[in-house]
Formats: sequence, C-alpha cells, structure tokens
Amino acid sequence: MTPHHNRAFRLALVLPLGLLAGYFLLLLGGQAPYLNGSTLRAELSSSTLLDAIRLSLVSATIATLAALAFAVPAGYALARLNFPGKRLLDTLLDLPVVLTPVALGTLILMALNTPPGRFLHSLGLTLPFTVAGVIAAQFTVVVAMAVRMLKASFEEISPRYEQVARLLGCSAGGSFLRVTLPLARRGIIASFILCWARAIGEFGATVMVAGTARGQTATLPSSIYLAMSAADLSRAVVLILILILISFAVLFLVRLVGGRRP
Amino acid sequence: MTPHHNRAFRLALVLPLGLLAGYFLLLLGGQAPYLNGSTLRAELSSSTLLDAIRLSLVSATIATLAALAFAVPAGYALARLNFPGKRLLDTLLDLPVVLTPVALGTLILMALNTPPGRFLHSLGLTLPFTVAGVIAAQFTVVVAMAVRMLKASFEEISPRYEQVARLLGCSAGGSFLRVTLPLARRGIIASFILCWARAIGEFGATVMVAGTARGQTATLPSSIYLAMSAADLSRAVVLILILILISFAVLFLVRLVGGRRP
Amino acid sequence: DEITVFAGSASQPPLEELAAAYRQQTGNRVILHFGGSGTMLNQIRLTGAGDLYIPGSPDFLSKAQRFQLLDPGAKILAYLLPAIIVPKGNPAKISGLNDLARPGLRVGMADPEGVCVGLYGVELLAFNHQLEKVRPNLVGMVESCAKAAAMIPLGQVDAVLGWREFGSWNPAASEVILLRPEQIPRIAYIPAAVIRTSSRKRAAGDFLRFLTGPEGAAVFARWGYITDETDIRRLAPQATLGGEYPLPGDWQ
Amino acid sequence: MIRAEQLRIACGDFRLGPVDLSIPAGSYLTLLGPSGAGKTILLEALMGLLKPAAGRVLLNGEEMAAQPPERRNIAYLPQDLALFPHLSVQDNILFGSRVRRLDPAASRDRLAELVAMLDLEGPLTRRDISTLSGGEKQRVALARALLPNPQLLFLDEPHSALDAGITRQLQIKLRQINRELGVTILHVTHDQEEAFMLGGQIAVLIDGRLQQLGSSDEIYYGPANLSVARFLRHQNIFSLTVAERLPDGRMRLRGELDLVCASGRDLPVGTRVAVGIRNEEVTLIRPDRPVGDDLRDNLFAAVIVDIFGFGGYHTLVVKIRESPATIELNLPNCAFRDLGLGTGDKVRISLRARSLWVLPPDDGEPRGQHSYMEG
Amino acid sequence: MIRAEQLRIACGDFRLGPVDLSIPAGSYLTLLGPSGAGKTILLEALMGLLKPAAGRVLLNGEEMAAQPPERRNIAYLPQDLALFPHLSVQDNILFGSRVRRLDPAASRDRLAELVAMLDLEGPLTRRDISTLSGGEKQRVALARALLPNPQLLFLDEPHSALDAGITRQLQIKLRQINRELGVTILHVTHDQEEAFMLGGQIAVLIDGRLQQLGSSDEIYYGPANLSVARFLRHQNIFSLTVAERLPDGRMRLRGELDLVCASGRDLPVGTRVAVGIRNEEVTLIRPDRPVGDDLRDNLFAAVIVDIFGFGGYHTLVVKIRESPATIELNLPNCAFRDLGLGTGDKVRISLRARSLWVLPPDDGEPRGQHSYMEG
Ligand SMILES: Nc1ncnc2c1ncn2[C@@H]1O[C@H](COP(=O)(O)OP(=O)(O)OP(=O)(O)O)[C@@H](O)[C@H]1O
Ligand SMILES: Nc1ncnc2c1ncn2[C@@H]1O[C@H](COP(=O)(O)OP(=O)(O)OP(=O)(O)O)[C@@H](O)[C@H]1O
Ligand SMILES: [Mg+2]
Ligand SMILES: [Mg+2]
Repeated sequence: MTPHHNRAFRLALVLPLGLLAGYFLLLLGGQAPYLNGSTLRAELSSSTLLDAIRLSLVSATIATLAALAFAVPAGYALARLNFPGKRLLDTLLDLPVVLTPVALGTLILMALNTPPGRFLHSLGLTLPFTVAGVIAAQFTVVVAMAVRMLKASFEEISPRYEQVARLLGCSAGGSFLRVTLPLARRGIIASFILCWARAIGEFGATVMVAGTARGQTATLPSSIYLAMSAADLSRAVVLILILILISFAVLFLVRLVGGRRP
Repeated sequence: MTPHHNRAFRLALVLPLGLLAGYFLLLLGGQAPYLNGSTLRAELSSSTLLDAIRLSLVSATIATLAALAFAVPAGYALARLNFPGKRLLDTLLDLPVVLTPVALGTLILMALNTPPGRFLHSLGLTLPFTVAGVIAAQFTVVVAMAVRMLKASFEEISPRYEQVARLLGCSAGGSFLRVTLPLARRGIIASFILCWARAIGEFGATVMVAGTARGQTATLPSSIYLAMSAADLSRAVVLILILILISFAVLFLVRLVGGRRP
Repeated sequence: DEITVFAGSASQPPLEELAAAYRQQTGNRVILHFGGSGTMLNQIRLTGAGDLYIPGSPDFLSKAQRFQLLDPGAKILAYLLPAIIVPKGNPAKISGLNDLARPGLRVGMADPEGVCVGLYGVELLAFNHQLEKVRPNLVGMVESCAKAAAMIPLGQVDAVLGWREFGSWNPAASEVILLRPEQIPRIAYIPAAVIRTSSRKRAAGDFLRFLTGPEGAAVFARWGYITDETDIRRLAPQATLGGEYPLPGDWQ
Repeated sequence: MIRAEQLRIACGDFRLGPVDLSIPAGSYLTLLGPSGAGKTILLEALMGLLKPAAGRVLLNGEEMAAQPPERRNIAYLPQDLALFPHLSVQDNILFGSRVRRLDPAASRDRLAELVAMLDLEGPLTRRDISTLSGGEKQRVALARALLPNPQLLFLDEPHSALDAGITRQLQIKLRQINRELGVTILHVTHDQEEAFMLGGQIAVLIDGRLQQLGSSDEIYYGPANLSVARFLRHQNIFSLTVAERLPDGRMRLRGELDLVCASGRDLPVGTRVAVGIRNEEVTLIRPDRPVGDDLRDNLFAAVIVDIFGFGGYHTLVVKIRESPATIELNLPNCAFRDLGLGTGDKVRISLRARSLWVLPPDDGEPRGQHSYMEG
Repeated sequence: MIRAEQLRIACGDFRLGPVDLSIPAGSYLTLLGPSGAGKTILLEALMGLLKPAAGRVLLNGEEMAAQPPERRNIAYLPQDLALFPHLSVQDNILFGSRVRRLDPAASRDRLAELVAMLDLEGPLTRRDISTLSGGEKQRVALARALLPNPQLLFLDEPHSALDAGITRQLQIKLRQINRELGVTILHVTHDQEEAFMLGGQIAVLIDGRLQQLGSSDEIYYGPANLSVARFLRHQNIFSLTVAERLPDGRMRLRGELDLVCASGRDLPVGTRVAVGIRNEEVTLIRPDRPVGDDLRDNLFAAVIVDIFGFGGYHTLVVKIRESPATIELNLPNCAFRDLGLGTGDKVRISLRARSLWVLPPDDGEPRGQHSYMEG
C-alpha cells in the first residue's frame, strides 16, 4: 500500500531523523580541524597501533561470543522458566548498565580479592593486567545487555511453536535449537551488533582491570584515552577515526551476512 | 504444558544463569570490605551528595525522554520508510555505541567549535560546563541506542494492523498513535529502561562536556570517578552503592508501572 | 627482567622514550601502564601488582604512603610550576594573574578537591588575593590534569590555570603566560617510588636510578620539564615544594 | 488408546467438563460443536497440552502429561496452524521426518504423495510461508501433521479454509488413513455435514459439556437434548403434550399440532414433550401423486410463506393450515423446479411418524422453532 | 461504485487478471473460488491495498489508490482477521466508531445490537483477544467491520470458522444490510452453497482469472467452462459428440452415453463437446412410480456401486448399464431410507434434458468425471 502519509505526519517522522543524522554527521565532521596528516601517517606506521587494533578486534569478538554463549541460555531461561527470585535476578542484570564502567572495573578488581576470586586465580586464571582481563572486563560490560535483549527476543516467540515442534518429535533441546533459536535470529544478530559495538568501544572497565600497556593490554579505546590524557588531541582524533572506520566496516559486514535469510 | 525438559537441557539453561547471578552477586558483595561506616555517614549527610543525586535523576530522565522523543519517530521512519542512504544512516547510528564516551564527549566539544555549534551558542545554549551539557552528553550517548531498539520494535509490528486501522477511519498519524505505538509498548519500556540506566551511569561524555563542578554539574557517576581518581575507595564504594540502590529502585518502579496492561 | 610501571599519563612521552632507551641499554623490558594517578593507586591497592609508581603530582605520593603502598625513598623526576595557559596568540590578551578576574572571561581549572593542579591553583589565587575576583570566571572543574590541559585546544575556555608544562604538551595550540616568581606560593613535582609489594625491587630501583640519572633528566628536559632544583628555584624562589594546602572553608 | 476420566478444564471464566471419554485405538472420533463450545480446549487437554483442573487423561494407560510430548506420537493440526515462520514450505512439511530421523528417501516419497493429494505443487517451493493463501497454509499444516505417519492424529478444523472439492477428497483420504493404516483420528469440526460424512463416532460438545456421543444415525435421528437438536439445525421443534398411547405402541401428541409419532420412549399421558423433525425429513407431497401409507399419519395442508435457494436445494417455510405452527423443509432443486412453486402456493406436507423425535423438555421450554429470519 | 479496469496483479510467481469488473453501488457481489485462486489478492487490490502491475481501480470515478485509506469508507474483514492485539474485545469492536468520532451513545447501541446478533455476550468483556476461540475471533472481526455502518463492506471468508446455525443467521443479516441500508458488499467465499444462498451476483475466480460472472442460476445451470464446472462439483461430465439436431431445437449427443439435451448452443454436428449435470439434478426414478414425460429422454438403467451418507442426504454412485460411464447423484435422506437402497441394487435414473449443460471442450480434454474416490 502506498503509505498515504499526509505531509505533517511525514514531516513529524522525517524531521527528527534528519536532525539526528545531521547531529551525528557534525560529530563526525567536527574532528576535521584537529586531523593532522603527519600524525596520521606516524600513527598508521606504528606497530603498537596494529597491536591495539588486533587486540580490540579479538577481545571484542571473544567477549561478545562468550557473552552470547551465556546470554542465549540465560535469556531463554528467564523468558520461559518461572522460579522464585526471578524478578530480583532481573534487576540484578541492570548492574553493569547502570554502573560507570570504571566503577564496574573497580568492582571486578574487588571481586578478585574475595575467596572465589582467589580460587579462580589459583586455577591459573590471572585477570589483572592481562589480555584475559581485557576480555573479562568487556564480557562483564556486555553480558547483561545481551541477556536482556535475548530475553526480550525469546519472550516475543510464542511457546506454541515449541509445543508443536515437540509433538512432531523434537526433544526440549531439539525444539530450542530447531525452532526457537532460528526464530530469535534477528534478536541474536541485533544483540551481537550492539554488544560487539559496546565491547570494542569499552574502555573504563578494561583500563581498570587490564591497564594500558602498549602492545600488551592497550586496546584502541585505551589508546585513545592515553592520547587524550596526554592531551594529544591530534593523535586521539586519528585513533578515533580508525576505531570508527574499523567498527563500521565490521558491523556493516555482520549486517550484510546476518541480514540474509539462512 | 509442563515443559518436560529433561535434566541435561534444564541444566544447560539454568547453569549459565546461575553462574551469571553468582558473578554479579560477587561483584556486588566484593565491595563489602571497603565499605566504611563513618564514610557512609559523612557522605549521606553531605549536601553535595543530594545535589548529585538530584542532578543524576533529573538529567538522566530528561535525556532519556528527549532521546525517546527523537527515537520514536526516527525509529518508525527507519522501520517503515524507504529512502536512499538508509543503510548508511543506519550504520551512522552505531557511532555513539562504538565510541568510548570520553571520545564521544571530545567529539561533542569539537562539534561545538564548528559553525553550527557556534550558532547554537549564539542562541544562548551553552553546553560546556553547564547542566544543559550534562543532558546533551547523556542524550548523545543514549539516543542512537534508543533509535536502534525502537526500530527493531517497530519492524516486528506487522503493517497489516495499520492498514486495517486506516480503513477503519484512522489517519496515518492516528493509526500510529492508536495502534503502532501501543503495540510497541514493551519495546518502548525496554528502551526507556536501558537508556535511562545507561544515562544515569554515563560519565565519560558527561565529564568531558560538563566537568565535575560539585553542586553544579557533578552527577553521581562523576562523583564516583572523582573519588576514585582521588584514590578514595571508601567514598567511591559508598557512592557506587547509592547509585546502584537508587537506580534499582527507579528501574524496579518503571517495570512495575510499565508491566501493567494499560 | 621485566618491570611494570604505573605512571600518571602526564609523563607519558618522556617515560616511553626512556623505557625504550633502558631496554636498549640493559635488555630489561619496562611495561608502562599510564592512566589517572588516583586510578593507578587504586589498582595497586586492589591488585598488589606493579613495581614502580610514578604519579603526576606529590599529593598521590602522600596518599600512597598513607596506604603504605610504597617503599621509602621516593625520588623527584621533574618539577611542575603553576602558570597560565592561553590559546595560541593569546586572543584574550592575558598578561598576568590579575587579568583572570576580567569580567566575562572563561577560566578553566582542575577540580581542587582531587587534582593537585586545581588545589595549588586555588592556593595561588588566595595567596594573591584574587580568589574571590576570579571565582565567578571559573567555568569548569575537570577531574584531571590532562583534561585541564585539553581545555585550551578544545576551545572551551579563554585561559587555564595549570602547570607551565601544559604548554609543551600542546605547543601548536597553546601558549604559556608565566607568573611573576613572587606570586607563586607552592610548586609541585613528579615523584617516583618503588611499590612495597613489588617482587622485583632491585630491578625497579635500577630503573628508578636510570630515570633520575643524567639520561633521564635529559629526556625530561627535552620534553619541556624542569628537572633541576636550581632552575625551578629561579622561577619560584619562595615557593614551598609539594605538601598539602587545606581548601578554604567556604570553598564549594 | 486415549481415556479421559472426569476431566475438567478451567480457562478464565470458561469451564469444560467433566468429560469421560475413551477413544479406542484405530477409531475415528469427530468432535462436533458450535463456535466457542470448548472443542479446541478439549482437544488440547486430551493431548496433554493443557493442565486439567481435575481428572486426568491417560494414553495407553499412562498419564498423558507425564510423558514427554515427543513420545506421545501425536500429530496435531492446530486451529491456528502454527506453521514455523522461519522455514520454507517444504521444510515445514518435512519437519517431523527430520527430527524423528526418518528415512529421507521414504520421506521424500511421502512428501510427493502428500503434495499431490493436497494440490500443493505450486506453493511447495515457496520460501516464505507468509505469502501462502489461507487455504494453502491449512493444507501445508495438514501435510506437516500427516508426513511422519503418526499413530494418533488430532485435527482442529482442518478444512475450514478449503473449498468443497478438496475438502471432500481429504475427508475420503482421512477415512482411508483411519481404516487402512489404523491411525486413531480425533477430528474437530463445526460442520455437521462433515461430521456425518466421516462416518465414525460423533461427540457433540456444547457449552463445555459433552452432550451426546454416538454414530451419525443416532445423532441425526435422535438428538439427546434440545441443545443438540438446535445446534444440528432441527428447525422444526414443537412443544406438545402426550395425549394417548396407541395400541401399535405409538403415541398421539397434541398442542399447536396434532401428531402421531413412533418414538419408543415410555412417557405417561399428560407429559409435556418437545417434538422435532429435520427439514430434510419433511416430505412435500406432489399434487399429482397418491399419498403413500407411511405418509398418511401426519399429513397437513399448508401455505408457502417463504423460499430460500441454496444452489442444490431450496428451503421452503410453510404455514400449517388451522394451526399457528410453521414448518421448514428442504426440497431438491430439480423437484423445486419441476413443481414450479412460489410463495402463497398451497401444498400438502407430511411429517413421517418414524422421523419424529421426542424429548422431555428438561432443558428449558423448547422454543417454538428457529426461523431463518430470526438473525 | 467500484470499477476495475484491466487490473493485473503480480505477487511472486502468482499472476492475477486482467480483471475488468464493476461493482455498482448497493450491489452484493460474491467472489467464489477455490483455495489459492487469488480471491484475497483480488479483494485487496480492489481496496487499493495492493499495487497493481497494470490497470487501475476506481472508486466513484477516482483512482482508489490516490485516496487516503481512511476516506475510502471501506470496512474490511481480512481473512487473517488482524484484530488489534493490544485492545480488549470491546475496544476492538468500537475502534472504528472511536476514530471516526461517531456518537458514543449510538455506537453503544450498535455494539449491543451486534453483540446480540453475533452471540458475543461472553467474550465481550474479555481483555485479551488471544484467549478467544477461532470462531469468536472471526465474529469480533466482523463486528468491528460492521460497527461504523460502512458504505462498502469487504468480507474475506467471514464464516469459515463458524457453525451452520450462526452462519445462516449472518448470511440473512448481510442480505438485509445490503438491501435495507444499501451497503455495497463484496463477499469472498470458497463455499458455493453460501454463494448461491446470498443471492446477488457471483464472480467465479479460478487460477487468477475471472471465469464467470452471473446470477446464481446462471452459474448453477450454465458453468462458463470446465474449470468452473469442476470447481462447482459437477461430478458428472462426459465427453460426447454432437450427432444430430432434433427438429424441436434439441441436440442428440453420442459417446460413452447417448443423450438428448436442450442446450441452445449452435454447435455443428460432429463437434466434440463436454456435457455435464449436477448431482442434485440427476433423478432416481422410484420403481413403483410411472416415469414423467420430462424424464423419458435420458433414461438409463444402472447399478449402485457406492453410497456415501452426509446426514441430510446420501450420494449414490451408479454405473450405467451397457456403458462405461458412472454417474453420481444425491438423494434426500428420507427418500433414501424409504427406498432401502444398498450397493448392487438396480435402479433407473434420468438426466433431464434441460438440466444438462453443453460446452465446447476448449480448455483441454474434459476428464471423464470426478469421483469421490479420486482423492
Ligand atoms: N484463557 C482463556 N480465558 C478465558 N476464556 C477462554 C480462555 N481460553 C478459551 N476461552 C474461552 O473458552 C471457550 C472455548 O474455547 P475453544 O477455543 O475451545 O472454543 P472452540 O469450541 O474451539 O470454538 P471455535 O470453533 O470457535 O474454535 C471460548 O468461549 C473461549 O473464549
Ligand atoms: N507474495 C507472494 N509471493 C508468491 N505467491 C504469492 C504471494 N502472495 C500470494 N501468493 C500466491 O497467490 C495465490 C493466491 O493467493 P490468495 O491469498 O489470493 O488466495 P485465495 O484465493 O485467497 O485462497 P484461500 O481461499 O486459500 O485464502 C496463492 O497461491 C498464493 O500462494
Ligand atoms: Mg477452536
Ligand atoms: Mg484468501
């Protein structure tokens, strides 16, 4: 159907979108005066930049996948099971969103000082100032968001389909894998995108847990932070641009691949 | 139907959830050793704390409502209209998620130095180091997230309902208000919750744009950050607890009110 | 051997250069973590990691000592002198402290309740009886040295009351207006100390000596720092070195 | 075999049961009832998809709900179809075979057979099931249920969106599946013609209660109560009084009509009863023909007051002379045309004694009769 | 009034049209066709909800698609119902009245009237429409469409989930709305009996093409082609040759059967034609009765080979003696019982000359006949 929107309505739709787009373009373009060719060249030829990019991509991807690995079953459990304390648990999940990442990083460090944290350490998993710490920090920041989004996705899927699938011969696990999971595909892709974006941009908790050692635990955002805290704006701008470009490229690809019907 | 999950499947669902819950509880509980009664009392009796709480609540709420005011039409436009460059625009919306808030704050400041930014300034809207700046920073951080979530919500709603509503006599705007918007209710509440949580915890961009003047532009998270950067862990822990409690209370209320059928 | 250093981000360029030089000379690797000095202090406190702590200002040294995180025997790597920083070309035509009180001027400063440069700035204004006059012009209280420094290139303010060294962090965008020597009540410094829980104290001490030795001084000087006490005394003869200044009771 | 014992279900305000029902293996049970009677609820309760408020359902002697659904071996065509939206038409149909790991070659053959039977060649290659027409969706859901050769088949209004041609073919096919393969079928429908055609036992459900269970003849000629009679569109129902028992065992009834009926019920003289006859059983006597013996008893002169055409037949509403009663009857098209009838024409009709049923009007006063014009 | 001019629609592989159709104001048009014929697509195209690939639709002379939907004054009952999931039953029904700001008191009266008519008292207070039964949903959607007293009513299979009783009432009601209020109704159905009963014009759509448009009698006795005949379940179709034109204008046909028919078609001797007759028009001649004049022409001796009961009537399949042909016929229940017929019994049947239709077999060889057993 031709939508037949009258002009006022169409304007009410398009104007906010246009304003937002303009604003974001301004945010992107405002950097231009601070951009400086020689810094760009210097930065691009630096080997620590490559390290930072690699670490950022790898850690964001691992953290996101790990978060989804937890969030898919946890979100499904929250959507379908009923148990005492479910509401409390749900509220607990707001923790990492509500908290400033730096504070969250601090809480992670504090938690590592508790008996369970020390037990983890005794198993050989050292988080402070390691790459594992980078991933753990990013995981912590995004996992709750992933659970929340997937819970919402699963709630939208009528349990009817699972009923029918089970009568057709599927086990509980089978009907989850064959029916519910594919039906939640859009939600899963959306939460992958949001979590990955958040993870690759995450810096507060990462820096707190893993520090900023160049070539070791410094991600792109922590390099940006370093440049800014050394008041080196032109380097910061270059790094910001690189972060934006890389992320946009990856997210565009994910959309392209995920957008296709399986 | 009794779900008839076999034990392995049930375990595969409940285990990740249990682990997550345990982890988050650990994060909450790990602070205990650093909590200090006298700091708590001192902090609770300080008037700047009240100011910070008030500012945090007010700015997060205004920023979230403003973000929704943009995101509802923008998300709907993205979900229903087709126009050239839509995909590009969609990618542009990842900007604030991908970027470290500190970097985003920097971009905001840079954008204010451009002609459109200066025009805004000449209109009397001064962002740097003002409460308006706090709100603008939080708005920028959450608005794209809100657009993304609402777009997803609107996409899930079949245009069929609007068709039928319009044949029944609704204008385009009317069918949006009477049908699509209420159908997106859950999505709108979910994005309010996520955006509000993110806004109240937001600190990087806020501090960059508005600074941390006590009693003026200092929010709870920036007070936390100040305490941390002054290496005052026991104050930080108190503030973190206060932030968590207040946010949980508000989000719980929103869920309670929003969860009811209208 | 490999040592881990937690350093305030202000000293990033000279330290990176020195770490590289040190590695070439001794083969020992120095892992540098930069960040806010207070944040790093928390990290040391919470993890017990690291060998050497180099905060951006002396107040963090005292805090760390109060938490008994450091070995005795802290060293000074460079001195920090209060000054006014203005945008390149000095568009607001500021020549000294009194000009900061000019109505309508936007003056930036770090938060005195946590950042050394802010605290010393308040003292400086009070010492020169300018505090009440400049106060209406103070627009932003940022929470770190670096942000105070960045306020000039980002065009947020007309002047920043900060360290003289801010000028050399952003030579392209900023200009330093030095104060008259008798106006300066207190100066700061970049300290360095070995962390108590370090497991490589000898190596840490070696690197600390390298930093304070001639090569270290030369590099810091090249990045615009004053490393020699006699030099700094020329610019601020009566100033106290480090220490804390109690904020006036009506400060809010 | 499936057994419901004192089964009660509560859904919101709606109460179903108590239902006692047993469905022997290999039987064909049609569950017939009006919209909102609780057919879908009963069906889902019998499958163990709804938790009973009381009573229980047994599958081969074991509690149905205790068995995992995938072991119940029930193929279900839900009224809302519940086709899997993420699967293509073919994958939807093959779902059961895949998850049960049936032989792929056999499944392909079966697929081809079902596609031919259900006339689904066109839609079969469709990726997006939302583009199917209403009836195509229903046929795909039916194919999905039939493909894995289930032992139990639960069908909730499987033909509601289909035209008569394919419906007839499918009815035949279902009977065949039931008889030749021994598949137990529970078939929900609101269509009495379908129920009668399918030929097995019919359970009539009205207002959440099983009103009658019996063969099609039993239900056709002897509705158990007035609700059933009305639902089955017995349009001619009269409230009369037993006047006399005749020596041949029949009864004479009086009231708005005087009738003789052959009902075997042992009702004492003076009882008020409801008496009825289906439209199809009312005979219009051709003016040129002699009246047969069996038509003599309840012979009335009447006037046509209304005529409705339905393609294959016409329905006449006639007013009995010297009585306030009107009667509806159906006339095959050819007969109607032959006779050239019109409104106002005088006719003779007969209500055969053995086609009349008699009920004590225990469930409320019988309403005089339902008329087409009531709605 | 609505006018489609050379309307063509393309949906995926499916092609509809070209359709030329005009629906005068106040008319009742029934769109009849099998599942998948394109009925829903045509309906939505006529409403301007689908963009035509070619041609156009006019509403009172103006391009339909150019008018905002809310001005078209069409009430639509979609096949998928599209009840608003966030509204209660009552709010769903009142939606149109609210958005059009009709007088609330009048709407309440109308609501009460519709609720009574549609037997929705129980569900009316329900908040959650997902708890409604299939038929209740359909009735709520119908009430929603009817409430604002529209000028145009588009109904897509409005009775598919409803039992015969309420369906009949609604059919009557719709006719009344059409006649008394002058509402133009376009009614999609797959049920030929419903189409014939509604009494207006019938458009037969098969395979995306309008095959025939006419009154119920025209379509009942004279299907325009074999597709229509088959769809309308003319089970007796034969391929014969014109052998002779009789002096009274009738034709003699020969082939598997020798028939005389009254068709007025001007076909030369030697033409191969398809000849058919509906089940309902085949007359079984009672053994004790004389054969009427009009039954003499095509009188055959036959043997019963199969019997199907449908409640109100039985369908007999009989084999003609001295011919390979079998013929199906419907017999009213009472007649069937009177005659006490069984498989193997010998009977006489007559195919009346004036009930036979004749078509040049232009759309392919006519298939001998459809049998119930085909499926
Ligand atoms: N959750 C519920 N809450 C309240 N009433 C319910 C609920 N579920 C079903 N009902 C009501 O129970 C009655 C029976 O529903 P059911 O779906 O079994 O009817 P049905 O016989 O299948 O009718 P149809 O032929 O229309 O599908 C209906 O009136 C329905 O509205
Ligand atoms: N988007 C599409 N892509 C491909 N085919 C389609 C699409 N939409 C409809 N069709 C096909 O067009 C044909 C006609 O569809 P339509 O819904 O009009 O059928 P219908 O006559 O209403 O049938 P029913 O009685 O089963 O509802 C169907 O075969 C359907 O599968
Ligand atoms: Mg039902
Ligand atoms: Mg249709």
